[in-house]
Amino acid sequence: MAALTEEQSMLKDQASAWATEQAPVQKFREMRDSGAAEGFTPATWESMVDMGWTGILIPEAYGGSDLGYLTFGVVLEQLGRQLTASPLFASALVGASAVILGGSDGQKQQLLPKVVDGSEILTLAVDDGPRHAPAAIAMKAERTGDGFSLSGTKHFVVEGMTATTLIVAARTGGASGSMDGLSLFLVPGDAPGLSRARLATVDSRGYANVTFDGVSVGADALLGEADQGGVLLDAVLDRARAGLGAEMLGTAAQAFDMTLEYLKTREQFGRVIGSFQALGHRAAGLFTQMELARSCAEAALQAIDADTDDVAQMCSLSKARVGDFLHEMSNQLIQIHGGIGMTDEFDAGFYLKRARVLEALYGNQAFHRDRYARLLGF
Amino acid sequence: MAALTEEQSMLKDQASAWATEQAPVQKFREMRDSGAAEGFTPATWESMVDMGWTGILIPEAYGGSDLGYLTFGVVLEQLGRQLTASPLFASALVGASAVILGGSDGQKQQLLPKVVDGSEILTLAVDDGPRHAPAAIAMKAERTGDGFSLSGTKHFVVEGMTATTLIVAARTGGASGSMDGLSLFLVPGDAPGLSRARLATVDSRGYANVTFDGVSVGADALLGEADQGGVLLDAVLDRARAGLGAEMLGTAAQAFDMTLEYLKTREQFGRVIGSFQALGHRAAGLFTQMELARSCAEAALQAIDADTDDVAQMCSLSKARVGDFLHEMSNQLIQIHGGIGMTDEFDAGFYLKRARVLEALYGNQAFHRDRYARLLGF
Amino acid sequence: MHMSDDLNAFREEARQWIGENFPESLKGKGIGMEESGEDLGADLDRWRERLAARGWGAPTWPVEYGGGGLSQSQARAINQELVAAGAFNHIPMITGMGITMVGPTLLDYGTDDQKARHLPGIASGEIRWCLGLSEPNAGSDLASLSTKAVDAGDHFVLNGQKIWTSGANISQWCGAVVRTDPNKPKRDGISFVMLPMDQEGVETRPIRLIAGASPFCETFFNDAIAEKRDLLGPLNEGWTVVKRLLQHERQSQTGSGMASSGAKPTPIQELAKGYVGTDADGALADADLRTRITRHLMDAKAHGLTIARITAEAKGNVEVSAAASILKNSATIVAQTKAELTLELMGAQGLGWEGEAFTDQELGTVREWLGGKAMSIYGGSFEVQNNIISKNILGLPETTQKG
Amino acid sequence: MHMSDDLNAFREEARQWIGENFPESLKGKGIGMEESGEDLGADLDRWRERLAARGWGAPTWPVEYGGGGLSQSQARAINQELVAAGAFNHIPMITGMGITMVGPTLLDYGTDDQKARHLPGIASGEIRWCLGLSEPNAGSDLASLSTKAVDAGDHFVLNGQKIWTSGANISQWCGAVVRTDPNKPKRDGISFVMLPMDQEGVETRPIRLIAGASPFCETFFNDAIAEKRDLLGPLNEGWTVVKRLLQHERQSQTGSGMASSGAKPTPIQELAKGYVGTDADGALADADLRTRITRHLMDAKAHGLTIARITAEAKGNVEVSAAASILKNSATIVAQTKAELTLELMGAQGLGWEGEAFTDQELGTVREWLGGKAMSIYGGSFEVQNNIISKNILGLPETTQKG
Repeated sequence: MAALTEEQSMLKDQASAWATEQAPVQKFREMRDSGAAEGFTPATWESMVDMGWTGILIPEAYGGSDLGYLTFGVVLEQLGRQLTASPLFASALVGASAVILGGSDGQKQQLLPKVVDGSEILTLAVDDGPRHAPAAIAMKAERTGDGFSLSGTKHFVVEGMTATTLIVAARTGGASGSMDGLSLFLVPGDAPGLSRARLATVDSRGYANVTFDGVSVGADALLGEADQGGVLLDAVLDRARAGLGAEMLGTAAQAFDMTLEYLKTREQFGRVIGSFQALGHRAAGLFTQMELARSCAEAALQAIDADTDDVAQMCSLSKARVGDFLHEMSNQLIQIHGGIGMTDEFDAGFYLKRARVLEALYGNQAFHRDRYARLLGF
Repeated sequence: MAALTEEQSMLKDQASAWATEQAPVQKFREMRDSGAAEGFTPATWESMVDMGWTGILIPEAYGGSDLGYLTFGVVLEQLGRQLTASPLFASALVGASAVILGGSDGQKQQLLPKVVDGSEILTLAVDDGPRHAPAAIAMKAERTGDGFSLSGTKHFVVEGMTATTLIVAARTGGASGSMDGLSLFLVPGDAPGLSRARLATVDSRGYANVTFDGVSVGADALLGEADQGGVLLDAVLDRARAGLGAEMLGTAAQAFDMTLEYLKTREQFGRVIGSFQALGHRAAGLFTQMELARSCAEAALQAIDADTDDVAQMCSLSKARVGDFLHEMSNQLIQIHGGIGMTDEFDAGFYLKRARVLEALYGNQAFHRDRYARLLGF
Repeated sequence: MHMSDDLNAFREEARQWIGENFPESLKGKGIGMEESGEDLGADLDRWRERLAARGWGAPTWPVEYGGGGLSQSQARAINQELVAAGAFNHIPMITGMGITMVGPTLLDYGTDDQKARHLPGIASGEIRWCLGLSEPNAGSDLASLSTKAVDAGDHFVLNGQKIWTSGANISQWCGAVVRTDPNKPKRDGISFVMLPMDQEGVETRPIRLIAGASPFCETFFNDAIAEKRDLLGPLNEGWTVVKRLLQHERQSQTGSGMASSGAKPTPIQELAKGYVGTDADGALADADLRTRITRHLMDAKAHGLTIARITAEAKGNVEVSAAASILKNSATIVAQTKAELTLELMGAQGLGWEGEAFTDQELGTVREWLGGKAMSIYGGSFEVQNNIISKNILGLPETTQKG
Repeated sequence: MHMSDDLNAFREEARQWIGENFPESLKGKGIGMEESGEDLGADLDRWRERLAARGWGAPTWPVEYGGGGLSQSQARAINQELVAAGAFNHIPMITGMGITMVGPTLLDYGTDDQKARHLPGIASGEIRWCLGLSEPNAGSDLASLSTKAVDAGDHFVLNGQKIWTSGANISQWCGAVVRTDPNKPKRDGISFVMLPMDQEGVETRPIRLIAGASPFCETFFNDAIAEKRDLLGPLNEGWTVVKRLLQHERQSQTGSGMASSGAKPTPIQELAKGYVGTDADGALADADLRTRITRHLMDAKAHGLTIARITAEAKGNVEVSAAASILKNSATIVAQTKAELTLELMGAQGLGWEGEAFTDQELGTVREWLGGKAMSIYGGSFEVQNNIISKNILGLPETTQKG
């Protein structure tokens, strides 16, 4: 870990202890087996709210603790280790970031305290299709007399089944292919014309395709300025990606720890398998990758907190680099565990399945390599 | 090896014995140390001519044995093993292919017997710049009253210092970026206005940048039809690439054999180093790659011989896939030999240096991956 | 030339027979089609009977045991013609390990009595076999198994647990490797016995895998009985039989196997164009993905060419080849990479588990991706194959044993 | 906060001093500039003297031994200010192994007498040191060395051969690991001695490498003499000294070292644009290469961030860190990949050995590419570092020893 403040260290210990004891992967298994459409356990989510994690990013004026993104990342990493499912990421990081960065004081006043107390679950509805491509958004928000009318379908909306307010990216100008002409709208989850179709995904969490069939919103639903939403969307997405980087790191680190433990205990041919050099070197290589990935994950969060001018680069670096490590680590988790790793009874499959979803969310490794190169001007 | 004919097997044994005894890597070292500008040992080249290898592709009517590309590849593989340097590839494969595929009977009659007897050394002069990009050729051949006038510089011409006739690709129409509008010309090495600048390369062979300063040639210098040279050029290049695939395979296979031998004899920590599982598995992986690469190399040569409709695909497959293996194998040759591999006294460096030149010639792996994808329509 | 003419004639004959006998309703289908909801059972069974009658369920086996008595080249020709006609030979699939592993090993080591009793039922597709090899504490290290078989006169009494017995719950017979002399070192004292599954002492429990329901089972022997006449190979020399079985297994996993499905999958590059789109030049819009798909297609092509080359070099006789370990690892990489790339190109549509929001192809991709992770584990893991290549092909010292 | 204010004040002071003392003629130059043909010798020497007088050749060493008596943070601040000013500290380079390895190990294990006699000459950049560690038959397995040192009263007599003694032909002193008790097992019976190179019993022979002339030598000891007062650490316990030396070596190869050059290289993506060109969107025309350059740049950035993170976590105290093996391997991959990519993007221009047809940058790229292959071999090979990570960091069993 980065050199943490005392507060961050305490929160890390708290999150680690809580996740391990109160929301371990076994809880996730039970939730999955129950087939819960929301994709998380309500009691788990309530505990998080009680611990104040929903307010980590939110200014004190709106009831939060304003501790910043690195602190949020410290918590997400621990949750990632146990695959703890909740709307914390979608609502208190992604949604809250959008409101904090783009909202009017009225919008903040209206939403942020409710994010903190858990009575609002925010989420971002961004992509028109199955692949992440914000510039490709074609969904229109037509101007009406007193506001806008939204029509189209947003794909793979995180916590799409439970969100109470959706932050929807739609086009008020410009053409598909450009980040210009986009606007963000706050749309209540119960708005007439809005419908949700649950996606039963490989990671058993709560996603939906959300269809807007002429959903009317007032002018006050606009988050930030009309046509200028592209910059805001980019900033929100980068915060989301940095958060995912932290969660992915936790998930991969746990996979590494499980694998290392297995290497030390499983015997074959009369020796623990970790004494086979090919496996020992593979573990050494994975550990090296983990150390490098951790640096990227933390640097992205720190860049946001310090508001440096390379936030976009660092967030793409984190998403791509941690994503690569998680990809490889989740495969090795299965491979090194052998047959037992293939069984549903063992937890390895959960990590593998979650890994691919995390990789794809808000841009996979290829997306972020391309973006990183563009940001560097080549 | 593919299931060879008896003739091919004999030629393979002959080439292997000759290269190992008469033209081993030690001969190449002596040539390098002498700083010979031509980049090969004349006596070595004469032996090859005497053995008839210059005629392998050439129809019997012009004094050759017309044995085909797989047979030529069998020889090139053995030469690649010993890094035997000669104009065999440039003249008797690349140049001869151009004349056989595109030449009039007169041109064949004039050149091919001399290719066989070694009195002509042909070569192809294709690229205007340091990176292989035939479609990007901009060099002009202006029509004059009775022929053409060529101006421009061709880069990295193989055997450019010794070639007696150059087959030059130049633009008689179309625009840079297209294979349309290209023409091929037979230009005598001593044509007024033609000058050669020797390139002292890392592999110590004979390359030159060749400059054409208003070089005049007659209409009979045109190889094939004017403006239609792109198709011919592509076909010639593919034959060159398939030949390089065979040579690269030999070079890499020798590097593998040297490495395997070292793994079996070098001791560290009281054991032969091949007993360390990490190295044993690396060798297993390299061997697997070698088997796959061999299949590609041979399939490309066979496709040319059988004149199938996937010659272009197979040649790009060979160049890319064998290139990847050679790249990795040449690095592992050094790495596994450790310090001794870094010394000039040991031969490993020659293989590494030659590897990168072979990889770059007539399109590196990236070029051929891109081409393969285009050929498959995506 | 002569050989080849004969083969062409045979090929023509095969094409004609397939055209006349393969039920139109099954065209382009394959194994797994039971799930499609269509009831093709009667046609499937009719096709099985015709294949069996012709001896083409196991074309290279002797005619007297229900095979076709054909050469490897002829068997390949049949396969190619099946594929070309959108047809398939499903007998290898429905007999479990019967055609691919048990039969060839019986042909190598079985007594005449054993061959006569067991082979015809396999060749006709009527008797399904499973294999009891792995045990919970003996994964890659098969020789450390602990299931015991005690001599009880004309039969053995088996006690112990097997795992990864594929299809144990639907098989009629099982080939099991057991310890018959606990006092001998690991690889000695092992025997190979065959026993019917329908008896009191055998219990099976299906294993749920990460891809969902699976054919694999845990199999428990509680005083299970194997007749002595069903001991394959000499007593306490079962390791030889097991090694041969594993060679046949590797061979069956090299990607050079029989045509088990008539379905033609969409090439991955076409799938990618559909999901990802193309740029003005017709190149895949995601250049990073395009390069990786190209590398994969080159790997796949190289793999196919290698099978063809090794077959040509061996002049058709590649039943048990030293190259099997290479091909098994190569086949694994090709298949696993293809699954990962397909998942990636589908984006969110490649992350579905079930439900209407995803197409059958999308859901199938996910299950195949997950199930395919086993390819580098079973039948000798990727690492075990590398050990074999390193030791048996390259002649490097053993690295798994101590010292 | 307080610390940081102090550091900022120090940084300001350093910036000013560099501005006043660094010769303008050397700006943007670095080690290797001797080859550029300019004669900068006098200015170089003046700059060395000024650095030495200030104690900044070895900023963290005690003042009494010619160092600056500064903290690691201050030393890093100096480095950063040197880089910012296009300046450099060349004393570590011109003392061979003096600053990076011999000095720190002397500080750890030397007697007061040894420190007083040896350290000041290193800190001032006047005495160059080489190290005699490797032997022809003991590469990664250093402990199997066979150079002997026999007790002869007040001195030892050395016989044997060392290899890879960098700069042996131009060094004044050598630190050598030798066998002082041949009857003890490998790692026991080894001692570390220091000896002057200018004596009859020492002969050096430069080694030509694949990249051409090199600083490395073979060094032969024929009755060479080392004084007993120059035995570093206890007799027969030299292995401890060697281990520490190797730790310092790894540390010096992590990419977190001192500013040895003021030259700022062109970023690889800019170089690539120049050679390869761009498409209409400004993206590199070779998409395949572009992806690989991007991966490399991400690796390089991740490596740099890791050095910064580990430094921050250790609160400045990272002189000998457990992470050194990780960073050494990571630095190696970054540097070797960069060289391969640069070669590739240059096309034929990246294949030159010498001559007018190639620019200095092109020829330099080739030599660096070749020379850089040693990074994964020396100072503990890539494989040895993985052994260390596996055993010392991850706690997995030893894999290099038998059994």
